[in-house]
Amino acid sequence: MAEEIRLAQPKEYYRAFLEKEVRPDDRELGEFRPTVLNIGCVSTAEGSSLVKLGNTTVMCGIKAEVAEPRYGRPTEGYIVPNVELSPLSSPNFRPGPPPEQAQVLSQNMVDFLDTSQCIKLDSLCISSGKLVWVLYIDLVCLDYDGNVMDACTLALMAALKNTSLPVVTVDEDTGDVKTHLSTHSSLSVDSCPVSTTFIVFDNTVLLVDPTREEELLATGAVTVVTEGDNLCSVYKPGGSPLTDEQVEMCVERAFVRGKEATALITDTLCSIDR
Amino acid sequence: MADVNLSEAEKTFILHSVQDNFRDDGRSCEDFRHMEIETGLISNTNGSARVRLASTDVLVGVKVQLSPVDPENPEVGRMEFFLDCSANATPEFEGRGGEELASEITALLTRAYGCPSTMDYPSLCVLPGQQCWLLYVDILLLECGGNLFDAMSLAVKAALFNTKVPNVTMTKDEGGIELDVSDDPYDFKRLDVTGAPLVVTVNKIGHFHVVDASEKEEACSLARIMLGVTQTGTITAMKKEGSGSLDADSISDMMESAKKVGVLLNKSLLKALGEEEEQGTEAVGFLR
Amino acid sequence: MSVDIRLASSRGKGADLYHGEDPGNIVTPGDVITADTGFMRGHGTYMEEDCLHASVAGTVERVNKLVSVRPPKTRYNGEIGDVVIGRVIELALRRWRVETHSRMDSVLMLSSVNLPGGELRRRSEEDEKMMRSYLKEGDLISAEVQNVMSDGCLSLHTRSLKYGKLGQGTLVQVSPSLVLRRKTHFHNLPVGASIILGNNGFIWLSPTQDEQDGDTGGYQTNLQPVSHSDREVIARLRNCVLALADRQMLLFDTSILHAYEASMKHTVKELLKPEVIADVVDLVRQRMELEGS
Amino acid sequence: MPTDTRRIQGPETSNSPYDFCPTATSDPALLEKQRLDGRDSAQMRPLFLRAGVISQARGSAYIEMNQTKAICAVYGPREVQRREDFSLKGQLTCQFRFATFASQHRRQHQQGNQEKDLSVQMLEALEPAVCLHKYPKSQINVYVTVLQHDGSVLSAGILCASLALASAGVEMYDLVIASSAAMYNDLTISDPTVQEEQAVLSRVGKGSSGMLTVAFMPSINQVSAITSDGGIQFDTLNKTVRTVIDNCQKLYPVLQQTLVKHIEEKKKGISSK
Amino acid sequence: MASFIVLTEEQQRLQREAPPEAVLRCLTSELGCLTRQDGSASLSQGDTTVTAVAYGPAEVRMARERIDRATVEVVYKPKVGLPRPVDRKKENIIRNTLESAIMGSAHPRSAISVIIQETEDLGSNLACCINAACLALLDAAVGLNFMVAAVASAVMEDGKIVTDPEKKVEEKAVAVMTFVFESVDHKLVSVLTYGKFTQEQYKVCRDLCRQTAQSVFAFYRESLEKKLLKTV
Repeated sequence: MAEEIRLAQPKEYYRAFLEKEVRPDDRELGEFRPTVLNIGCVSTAEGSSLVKLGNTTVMCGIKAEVAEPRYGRPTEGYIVPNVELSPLSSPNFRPGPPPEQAQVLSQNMVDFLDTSQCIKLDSLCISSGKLVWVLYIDLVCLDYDGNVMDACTLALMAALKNTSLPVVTVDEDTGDVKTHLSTHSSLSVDSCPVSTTFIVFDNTVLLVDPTREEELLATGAVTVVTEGDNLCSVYKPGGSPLTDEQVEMCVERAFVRGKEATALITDTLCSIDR
Repeated sequence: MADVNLSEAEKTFILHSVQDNFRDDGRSCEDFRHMEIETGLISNTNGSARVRLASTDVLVGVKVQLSPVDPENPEVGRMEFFLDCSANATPEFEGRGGEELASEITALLTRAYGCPSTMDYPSLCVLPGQQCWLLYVDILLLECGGNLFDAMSLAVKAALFNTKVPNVTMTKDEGGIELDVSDDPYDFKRLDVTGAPLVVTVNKIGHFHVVDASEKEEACSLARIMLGVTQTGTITAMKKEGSGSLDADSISDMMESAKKVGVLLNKSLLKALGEEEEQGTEAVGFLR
Repeated sequence: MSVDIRLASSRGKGADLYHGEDPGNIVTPGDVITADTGFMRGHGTYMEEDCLHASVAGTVERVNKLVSVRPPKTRYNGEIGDVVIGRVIELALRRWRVETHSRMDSVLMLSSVNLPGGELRRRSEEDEKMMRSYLKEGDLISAEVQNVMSDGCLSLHTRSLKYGKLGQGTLVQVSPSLVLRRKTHFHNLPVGASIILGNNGFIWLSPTQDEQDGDTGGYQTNLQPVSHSDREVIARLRNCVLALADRQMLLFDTSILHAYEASMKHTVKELLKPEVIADVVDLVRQRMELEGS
Repeated sequence: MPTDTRRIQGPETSNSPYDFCPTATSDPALLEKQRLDGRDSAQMRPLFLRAGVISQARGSAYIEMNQTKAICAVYGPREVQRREDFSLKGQLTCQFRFATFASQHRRQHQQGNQEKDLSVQMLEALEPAVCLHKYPKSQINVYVTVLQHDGSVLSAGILCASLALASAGVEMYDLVIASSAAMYNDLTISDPTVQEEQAVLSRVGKGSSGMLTVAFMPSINQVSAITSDGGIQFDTLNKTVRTVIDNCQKLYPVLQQTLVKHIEEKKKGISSK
Repeated sequence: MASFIVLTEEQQRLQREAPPEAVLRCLTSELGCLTRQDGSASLSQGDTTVTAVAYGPAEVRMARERIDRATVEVVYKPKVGLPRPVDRKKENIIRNTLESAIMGSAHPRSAISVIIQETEDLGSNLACCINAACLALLDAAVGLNFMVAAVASAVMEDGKIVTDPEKKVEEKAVAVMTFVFESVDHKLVSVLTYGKFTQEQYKVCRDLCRQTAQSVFAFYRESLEKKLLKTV
C-alpha cells in the first residue's frame, strides 16, 4: 500500500514522514547517505576515483596532456572539467550533446576549482612560455539518484589527489619535448573544498543530500562549498525564498560535512598507500 | 538497402529456388550477375572507376593529397573512404536516410583495407614521420539493385588500380626539407593492387546461401556474412550483418564459398583491368 | 560458380542503335502538334492560342478526334477496367492501400473484395478485424480498376474469381507504356506457366494452377515447392520479358512466346547478358515483321 | 571542427605526453614466446560480472576482465521517441562508448567512428537473441560505456549487455556470449589484451595476423555475430572460429550463475521488505 | 525614459571611500522600449546594460507543457558568440529566480518566455539581467508573487565591501556575491558567490545588499509610474 501512495501522491507521502523528522529511507533530515569512495580505479587515467552516494555513482578520470600556454599567461596550465550525464545513468538522459543540466554542472565544476584555488595553475607549468599541462577532468555519472553535484565534487577532489604525472622535459636549445615514464610526480593539491547540497521541501523543510525522488519534489536547492573554515560558495539558484536563519543552518551543516568528507578522502588515500 | 517488402508466397518461391540451386533469374547459388567496368572516366581525379552490376551502379574517384602522417603510424600512407548514398539511388536515401548504410559500408572497407598486406602503404609515405600521401576514396552510389558492398569494393579496387600518384622530389635546404610535387601528367607511379581485397557478401536464405543476391533475395535473407577476400584467399575483414543468427556449422561453409568466389572475382577483375589497359580504348563515359 | 566482368568499352557502339519500326511523330514539350481546332485535347497536351501543344516528350497518338502524347516512360495512368497488379503497403480503416506504380497509392475497399464463404455477404465488424488475415502488408494482388477518383487515386476491386491474392511466382516490373492493351491480360501460356500482364507494368509469372483450390476464397496460398521444370520456365520467361523491355518492345502474349522460343538455344542465365538479349530480341523482331503483326 | 559550445573547452590543440617517448613497438613475434601477462595462449582472463549495478536502469551489469572494465544499462521497452521509428516489431538500439579516460590516449566526447562501428556490431550480436516481436511499437535501449580498455572490448560489451538485458527481464531466446582471439601465423591467443591486439593489427606486422570476435548463443547453437580484422589465412581463421566458439561455451556458466545470483538477491530484497 | 540617482563622479569616489554603504550606480531604464513584444525593458546600471523582453502567457510547445503551472523559458544571449556553459549557468539561475517570482499556477499550460540580451557587461551583470527581466515582466503585466531585486557586492582585499561593483572592482575583489531578494518579506531568493570569504563577510554583504535592494524596488516603482503617466 505504501508504495502505491508513494507513486500516486508523493508529496503527501513525504509530508507524513517529514512531520516525524525522518525520511522514507530512514535518514534524518540532515543525514547524508553512506558515502563510498574508491580511488585509483582506472589505471589508464592519470588520476581516477569512483564515488557512491547511496545509489548515485560518479566516476572521475583525469587525462593529462601538454599544450602551449595561453598568450600572456606563460606559466599557467589548463584545467578542463566536464560532467557527462550518461544515458546509462537515468531514463531521462538520451545520447547526444550535453543537456542544460550537464552544462550547468560542468560550469559549477569550473567555478568550484577556480574559487577554491586547490590547484594553482602555475603548478602546471612545464617550461615557461613553451609547455604546460592540460588536465582534462571528465566526470561520468553512471547512476543518477540525486545530488550529483556533491558526488562530482567529491570524486573530483579524490581524483586530483590521486593524480600522478610522468615527468616531461623541454630541451632549452632544440625545443624537443621528452617524456620520462620511469619517474612520476603527483599533483600539488593545496586545499580540499567540499560541497553540500540541500533541497527545500514544501518551501520550508531543508533536506541534505537529496535522492532523485526528493529532487523532483523540491521547491528549491542550496549548495554550500566550504574549505576549512572558509566559505567558497553559497549557491542558491532561485526556488523558494529562504530566511537568513535557514541559510545559516545550511552553512553550519556544510562545515560539518566538509570535515567528514575531507577525512574520508584522507583515510581512503592512506589505505591505498599502505 | 532499399527495403523490399515481399509477400510470404514470394519469399517461399525464392527460398525454394535457392534450395533448388536455380534462382529466379536462372543463376546458381554461386553465380555473379555480369558486370561492366570502366576506369579513368573522371579526368579531375587521380583515379576513377565505374562498376555496373546488374542495376547496381557505383562510381568511385580517388584523390591523392600530401598530408601529415598519422602519429600512431608515422611510416605509412593513409587511406580514407567516403561514401555518398545519393537520393538519386533511391528516394529512401533522401535527407539523412543513407547515412547509416554509408557509415556501415565505409567501416567495412576501412577494415578490409586496414590490413598492411592489402596495399603497399610504406611506399605511400613521402617523408617518414612527417608527410605521406592520403588517398581520399570517394564512392558515389548511383543506383542500387542489391549487393552494394561487393559492387563498391570492386569499384574501389578498380579505381585504385587506375590511380596515378604524382612523383615527389625532395630538396634539402637549411630550413628543412622541401617537397615538390611533379605537375607533369606523365611523371607518376601506379599503385600495386594485387593484394587489395574485394568484399564478398554471402546471404543465408533458408538453409542455403547465395552470393551476389538481388534486392528480392536480400529481403529474404535474415543474416549474411561479408568477407574481405584477397587474390590469395587471405581474409582481411569479416562481419556478420542482419537481424538473424547463423548456425555454427554453416558459417564455415559460407566462408568457404566467399573465399572461392572472392579469389575468382579478384582474378577476373584484374584480367579485365589488364585488358583495358592494353587496349587503351577511348572512354565510354556515362552514356550507354 | 561464374563471374563475368567485362569492359564498358567492349560493348559494341552500334548495338544500341534503334532499328525497329518507325517511332512515329515524336514531340517535345511546347511543340505545336496541330493548329487545327477540330481536335480534342488528350493526355500530355495543352491548348494555347488555338493551338494544341505537347506537354510531355513522346509520340503523338490519335484516336478519332482525340489527340494525346504518349511518353516512353511514365507512371501508370489508370483507366477504368484496366487489369493491374499491386502490392499491399498499408492497412487502413476498411481498406487496403495498394502500390500500383500510379501517381498515388491505390485503394482496395473491404467491400470490393470477395470474402471467404460466398460472394453475397455483409461486411461485418468481424471482417474488419480479420483484414490482416486476408491480405497483409507485402502481399501481391491482381485486381481491376473500378473507378478513378477525382484526385487520380485508383479504386480497385477483386470481385471476380480471376482476381485476388497471388501465390508463388515472380514479379517483373516494366514501364506501363510497354504493356499492350489486349482483350485479356491473363494467359496460360502453352510452355507451362501463367502470366498476368498488368496494365500498370507489373507482370506476374507463376506456375499454372490446376483450377480453383477449394473454398478458401483464394486467401490460402500453396507453399509447396514448385517443380524444377516449372521454375525453369518461369525464370526463362522472366528473362525474356526483361530482355524485350530492355529493347523497348511491346509486351503481349505473342511477343513473349516468340522470345521464349527464340531463347531456347541459350541457357536461362545467359539471357542476362546484353549480347544474348540483342540476339533474342532481333529474332523476335524479324519474326514479328514476317508475320506482319 | 566547430568548437563545442556545450562543453568546457581547453586549448585548441594539446598532445598526449606519451607521444614524446619511445613506444615499445609491439612485435607480434614476441607473442610466440610468452604472453605479456604470463597467460597460456589459450587461457582467458578471469571474468568478474555483476548484475543490477545501476538503480535507475531497468537492467544493468558490470564486467571486469582484469583491466578491461565496462558497464551497461538497459532502458525500456519504452515508447519510441521519433514517430518515423514506429514499427510493428520492437526496436533495439545500442550505444557503445569509451570513457574519455579509458585508453592511454584521451578520447573525444563526440562519438567517434570506432565507437559507431562497435555500436553496430553490438546490435548485430544482440538483436538475434532478443524476442523483439514481443515488444511491438516500443524501443529497448542498450548503453555500454567502457571505463577502461585493455583489449577484447567488443566481447566485454556484448557479455555485459547480454547480462543487462537478461536482468531487465527482456525476453530472449538465449544469452549471448562473446569471446575474442588474436591470431599470428599458426598461433591463436584467446582473450587478448590491448597490447596484444595492437601487436597483431599493427601495420608493421608481416604474415597472417588479425583479430576475431564471435558472439554465440550456446543453447540454440547459433552464431549471432562474427567479425574479424587484419589479414588472416583462410584456414587459420576457420580454425579459430571453432576455438572461439569453444571459449564461449566455457563462459556460458559464468553468466548463468551471475544471473541466478542476481535474481536470488532480488527475491531476498523483496521478501525482506 | 526614467533616470534617477544621478551621482557625479566625485560623489561616487567619496562613496567608495566611506564605510560600506548601500549604494547603486546610476540606474536608467526604458520600459516598453520595443513595441512588438508583450513586455520589454532596457536597463543600465552604471555602464552595464541589458535588454530583456518578455512574452506570455502564450502557447507552449507540447513537450514542455505542464498541466499545473506555466512553463517559464529563459534565453540568455551573450554579447558575442554562442552561449557557453558559463552562460547556461547564468540562464539557469535567472530562470529559477523568475520561476519563483512568477505566479505560475495562474497560467497552467502556457509559456512565459523571457529573452535577455547582454549589451554591455561592466560589472554586476547577473544582477542587472535579473532586474531587467523583472522589469520586462512588470511591463508585460505577468502575474507575480513578488518582485525580485538583485544586488551584487564585492569584498576587497582589505576587507572593504562595495555594493554594485564595476568590472574593474570585481576583477580586484577577493569575493563577489550576488543576492536576489523578494519584495514582500525580503527573504533570499537566489545567491551566487565567487571567491573565498568568511561567514561574517557573507552576513555583512547579505545585509548590505538587502538594504540596497530597497532602492531597486523603489526604482521599479518610479519606472512604472513614469510609464503609466506617459500612456495616460
